[in-house]
Amino acid sequence: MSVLTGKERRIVGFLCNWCSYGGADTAGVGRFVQPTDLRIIRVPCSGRINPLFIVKALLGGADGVLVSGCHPRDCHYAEGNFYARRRLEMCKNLLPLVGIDPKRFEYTWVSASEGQRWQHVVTEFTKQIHALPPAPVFPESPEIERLAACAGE
Amino acid sequence: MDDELKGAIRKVLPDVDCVIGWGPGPDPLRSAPFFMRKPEEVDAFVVGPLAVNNPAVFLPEYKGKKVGIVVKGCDSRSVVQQIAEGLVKREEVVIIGFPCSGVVDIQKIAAQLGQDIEPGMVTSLSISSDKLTVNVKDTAKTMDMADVRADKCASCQYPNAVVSDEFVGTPKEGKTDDYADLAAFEEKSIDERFAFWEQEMSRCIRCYACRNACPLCVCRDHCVATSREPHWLNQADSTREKLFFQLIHATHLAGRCTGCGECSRACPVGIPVGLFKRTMTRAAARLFDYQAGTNAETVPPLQTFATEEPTIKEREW
Amino acid sequence: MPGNKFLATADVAAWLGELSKTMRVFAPRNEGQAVVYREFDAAKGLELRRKPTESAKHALFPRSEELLSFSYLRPAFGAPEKEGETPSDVSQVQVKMPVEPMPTVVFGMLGCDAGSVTTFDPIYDGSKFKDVYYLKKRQATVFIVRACAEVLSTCFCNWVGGDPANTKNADVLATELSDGWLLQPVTERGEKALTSPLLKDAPAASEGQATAIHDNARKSLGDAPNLEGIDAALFSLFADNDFWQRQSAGCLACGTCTYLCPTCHCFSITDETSARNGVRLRSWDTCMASLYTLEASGHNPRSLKAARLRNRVGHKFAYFLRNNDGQISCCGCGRCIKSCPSSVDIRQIVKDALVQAASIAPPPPPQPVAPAAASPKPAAPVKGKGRTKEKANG
Amino acid sequence: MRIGVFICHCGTNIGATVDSAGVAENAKSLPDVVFATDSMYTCSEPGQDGIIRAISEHALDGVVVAACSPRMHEPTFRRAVERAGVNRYMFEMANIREHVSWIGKDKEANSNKAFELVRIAVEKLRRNRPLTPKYFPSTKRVLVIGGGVAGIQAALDCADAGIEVIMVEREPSIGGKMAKLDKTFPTVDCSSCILGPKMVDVAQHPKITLYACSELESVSGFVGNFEVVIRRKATCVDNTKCTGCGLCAEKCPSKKSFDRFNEGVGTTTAINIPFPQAIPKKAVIDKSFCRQFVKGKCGVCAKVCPTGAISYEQQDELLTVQVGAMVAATGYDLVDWKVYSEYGGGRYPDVVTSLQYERMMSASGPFGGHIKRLSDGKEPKNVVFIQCVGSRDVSIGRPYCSGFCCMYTAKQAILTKDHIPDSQSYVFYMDIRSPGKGYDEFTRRAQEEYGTQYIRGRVSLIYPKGDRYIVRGVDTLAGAQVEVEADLVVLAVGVEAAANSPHLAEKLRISYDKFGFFMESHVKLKPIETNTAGVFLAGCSQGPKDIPSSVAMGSAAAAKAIGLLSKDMLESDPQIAQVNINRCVGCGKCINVCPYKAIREIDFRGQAKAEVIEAVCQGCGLCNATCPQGAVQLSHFTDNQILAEVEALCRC
Repeated sequence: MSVLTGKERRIVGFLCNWCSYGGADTAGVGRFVQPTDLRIIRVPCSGRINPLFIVKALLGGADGVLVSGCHPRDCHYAEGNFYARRRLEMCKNLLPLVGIDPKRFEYTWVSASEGQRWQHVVTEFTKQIHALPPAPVFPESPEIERLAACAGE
Repeated sequence: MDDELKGAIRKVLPDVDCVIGWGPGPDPLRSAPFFMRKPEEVDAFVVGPLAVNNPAVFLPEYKGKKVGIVVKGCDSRSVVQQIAEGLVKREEVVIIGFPCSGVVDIQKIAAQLGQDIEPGMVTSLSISSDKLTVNVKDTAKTMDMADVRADKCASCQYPNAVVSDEFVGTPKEGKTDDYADLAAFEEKSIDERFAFWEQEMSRCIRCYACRNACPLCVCRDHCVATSREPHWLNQADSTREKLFFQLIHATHLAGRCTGCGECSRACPVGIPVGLFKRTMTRAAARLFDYQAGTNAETVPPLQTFATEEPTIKEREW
Repeated sequence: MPGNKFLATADVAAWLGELSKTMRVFAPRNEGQAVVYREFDAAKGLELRRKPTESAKHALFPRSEELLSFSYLRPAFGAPEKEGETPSDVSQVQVKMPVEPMPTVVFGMLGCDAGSVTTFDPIYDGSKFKDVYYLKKRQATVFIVRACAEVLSTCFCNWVGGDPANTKNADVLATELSDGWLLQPVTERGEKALTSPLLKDAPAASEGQATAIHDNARKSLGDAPNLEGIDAALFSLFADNDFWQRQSAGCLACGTCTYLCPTCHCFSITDETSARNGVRLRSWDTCMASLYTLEASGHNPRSLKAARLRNRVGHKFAYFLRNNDGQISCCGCGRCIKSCPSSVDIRQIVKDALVQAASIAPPPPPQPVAPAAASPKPAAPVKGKGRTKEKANG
Repeated sequence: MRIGVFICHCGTNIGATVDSAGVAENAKSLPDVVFATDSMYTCSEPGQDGIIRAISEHALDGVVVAACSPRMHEPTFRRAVERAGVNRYMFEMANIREHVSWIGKDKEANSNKAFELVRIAVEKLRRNRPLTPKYFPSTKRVLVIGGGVAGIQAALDCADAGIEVIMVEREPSIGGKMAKLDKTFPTVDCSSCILGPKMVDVAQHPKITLYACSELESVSGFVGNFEVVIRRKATCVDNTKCTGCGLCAEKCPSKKSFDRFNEGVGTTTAINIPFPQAIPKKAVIDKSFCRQFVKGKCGVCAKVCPTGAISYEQQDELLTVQVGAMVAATGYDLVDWKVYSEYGGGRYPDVVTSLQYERMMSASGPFGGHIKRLSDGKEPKNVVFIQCVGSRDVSIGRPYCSGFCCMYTAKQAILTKDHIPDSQSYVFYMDIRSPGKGYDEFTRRAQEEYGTQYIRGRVSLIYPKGDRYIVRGVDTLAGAQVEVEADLVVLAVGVEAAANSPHLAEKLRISYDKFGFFMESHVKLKPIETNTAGVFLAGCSQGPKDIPSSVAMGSAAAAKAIGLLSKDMLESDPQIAQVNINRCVGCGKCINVCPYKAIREIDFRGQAKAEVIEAVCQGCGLCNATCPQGAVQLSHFTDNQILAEVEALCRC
């Protein structure tokens, strides 16, 4: 079992605990309906997000990656998102070189109070990914490929 | 200029552990990194279009000792960046610079030689200002230097050492870098690029010469490429893992790469891995107006930030 | 000689295509600026003139190969645990062996590449240990060796007992003549491989033509230096840090030399897992990497690249040789020199070692080294991470 | 590992749109999972007991609960597993309520997604390590930012509990908005009579140090050990010498200075003591009006000051203090009502704000308690109050209700009648919001006893007619347009976050909402705490509230601070960065980027290595993402853990 074939795309989200994860909670509390594709990985701060996590996901078959942190100047850890902004922007510049559509990766800022904004971001991003073809997957070695095939039995 | 440089090396030699430069290589088309300790060893010093290797890669090994280094403009940028990042101490290195006219790309010589002759069959060569003549058995083949010069030299902004303690010769005019190589690559569609790397990376043997030839790869023996904790890469022979390593390297070099091109040159199977770093270098220049290796006083752009980033156009939702 | 066959240049691809129907056919082709051995694909062409950048060893010793795969079985749920009893361990493992290797032919490998098998056999098919993964491939593989017409400035097979028309370990010797290939079977297996109707009986003169080509190549290699006593010399220099530091000063400690080397045979074993499943991989390792000798404690006996370069040279020209009847485990292909990004030249190191050893003392009488230290341990699949390790106490 | 998985139904909150039992069944296929079940309310006592029982029966050493947000109940479940003898960090949550069941109704997709979230939780948990907190000493001192009634209450409660307090106030005096009020609802108490003594207590309390005319410059450190830099702005008066005699103000020739305390009703002198009960009672020079600064010569105050306290050369002073906790009580400001051109946009002198009206009514105000028009000094007879000016108005980005305007408008109507018995008040209102003890009765009194005319409707235009104003609006109950002739119009101007609140929030590293109000940690259950440990909220800085709520919140913030600092040692969060010294190459990149300076370079057998100062590290993980060789790993969020989560999502 994975994403629902035909219905969903594989979208991985990296959210900082203090703002955006809270924002997603706020959206939930507000019952703001969202597409079901996104799977959220919770990290303490957007500064914790190594751009290589994003690359790893996209090389590994994710159709899209969404990163969200606290608004600039409002980082729980004071400066984490300032660094993140630079790194994520650089990452966005790297992806097209290897043949990954840069539209597959977006980053944004959503505060814990912005449930509606979160709903909007998720909806828009999911729409954007659905408009693209399924992500091409760089060949994995057959041995490793087989591991996945029998996973979850 | 050779003799003047040798003079400068001899002058510096008494104060340093050794002077790193270029010496005779294993075949006529190649020089080798050369470590001079005694004045008589300086006689074999080689400079010119064959002085290809970047000697800065060795500098961090000599931390704590004072060494001399002969640098082309591009090499000097590596040294400057090493100093900026604290990998090398300024006071521990004596920099000897000279105006560089460009170096050869052995793959381009191979291309000029044609299908039937390999560079390894060349028995001798001679170089004039704009020609290079190689002898294979009894025949000689002359090529234009412009056709065999490394790509990086065509867009070299800093032919002279950016920083030097001794400078020999008359500084040369730099060129501009318009990233034409990237523009050419970007003619490919997204799908074509994907297919290109799928093909290219498939022959990678994971020797990590690209990494070890990089003067700014600081991790050396502790690279994540082979570690299990953290476990970024598995050991399977797959294009994905090989490509991912290149993206790791490029990400780690983002805003730090000085464009010496050693990664591409070192690749034994000729994968153009320098493109990854070039992309990051262009991004750093566009976004942060930062050019690594030109000023030892600056902080690499990804190790700092600005509260307002006017050049980062964030998406409006 | 009876059995010699002739393959017209125009028929090479057709013949390889024919072979690929029943076998895996490895042949050299151009990829980018490199020449690599790949499974034959007519569309992607052949490169039978330029010397391959890499060796053909992956036909027997893949860069990464599956030793076995395993799954942790799902525990039984619902069965109430008996009171006061610790639940039983649920980890039952199912192990699967990889599929058997296909019959293989390597076409157009260089003589030096075939020579490499001389190094592999004692390790993986030794008297003490038999490595099934290697043996199955070895037995299923036919080597069609291509004689060199030209030699490169980095070639030195004649230093180490090799030859441009080497037939050692070869099943067939192939020599390119003006209009086609002379295929001379060396073994019975080779003879059996040459049955296609595309192969004609070779004209009588062809053998002579081939010999002339071989002789010409031999001549261009020039004279080989006398390497007598190189093992003793290297042992005597084992502790000469200054010597090794000078030799390794330009070394980048990458794995180019060892991975392109036809005779390097070291590996590392890792388990790659996902959820309940895993695969045990054996992948190439290089003694030029620090990780090669990193111990669990964090101590590394070869933390410096000087010690690692010493090991590479020492293994090829001293340690292996002492255990294998004087066989040098270098085949002289020169790839480590040709492709070294830093122009390290193993020939020069060997020559320097002889000179340096002679200058410090008369060479000590050859004596067997401590067996434990000098015996290369052929590795069988072991639990966890393992690799062959050769050490020497100088 | 032996992992147990518990899938919560949360009644129907999850159960209605997620097949919890099915997810539990599927979870049995996940690696290391030896037990999986679903439960109705996992956080309830029986739910927690179920976990504890399963831990012992199935010898679990790790637990995954799929339920609500970990921001809600992670601490609850951590305590539960700890009670069963499992380290509290061997626990993971999958958020299948806020992130799944509440945001969509497709049960198939939801159940599938819930299972995937459980899968990544299991993969992460498999790589968790037991962690143990460390302990560190704290500074037993509280910083209270803002000297309004909420801050005063917080300061006094802390000080009474024996904890030192430093109070920082931006204005020359504490007292905040309450000090400006004439009377308070619903008792019509004199505001300064009830606040004054508290202000004096602050001044006199031996545990309280007050810095007026001061602002927070910067904050560093962390809970228990903040280092705060306070900027004491130059007042040009040496407070150690000033006795508050007021002679300077008497003689000051610059008499047309803007009177901040009186909201611009009347004028004051360039050097002044803002009001008679000011604390501290010290003179302050307003440089924008003082002739010494404006014209470069005067010096009258310096000449007349009997103690020589005047110092024109005085410079701002930076003061560094150590505190263990902070209370943000920065209050509110009024919305800029001048955006409403229909109310004259500030052109009509007799259209005033409610706060100006308080000063106009106040006995200590510029008119000595006699209400008169600013235009001609006449006593107004018809007074029109307009409510919701800048409240509940989406068009100006202020959609919220300011909460207390209905009440003070009623109060002001009553007071108007008290002051001018023959006056008539009119109130244009949208809804009357008066939930509070005695509040609704109070608004009724205004109407029934004091004859205030309440007109339900909005005002569309105010325009002058002669020396009066016509207020045109609609009476929605009568369904008719109305026009009222008014001598004075009082606008019940809504509340917004105090100026520069976002800026302060950034310094405090707390969140704020889009209106600038500080964000509490949880709307319901943690209204005092912020997401930054050791920083608490009081009063209107968190949102509009009336005096009793502000006072209660001040006490609550004090209780939180006292509770925190009552422990001799504070527990540190063990989810911090760790350096693998074998892998560290000493490149120093982590040291460069750490926002807390929590990493230092050490010499380890002759090699440079990084070392995390455990008590300082806050666990953001920036170093981890920076270290190229991954030698620094953030415990509980290691590279391998996040990679495993990514792989679980991509590979399966």
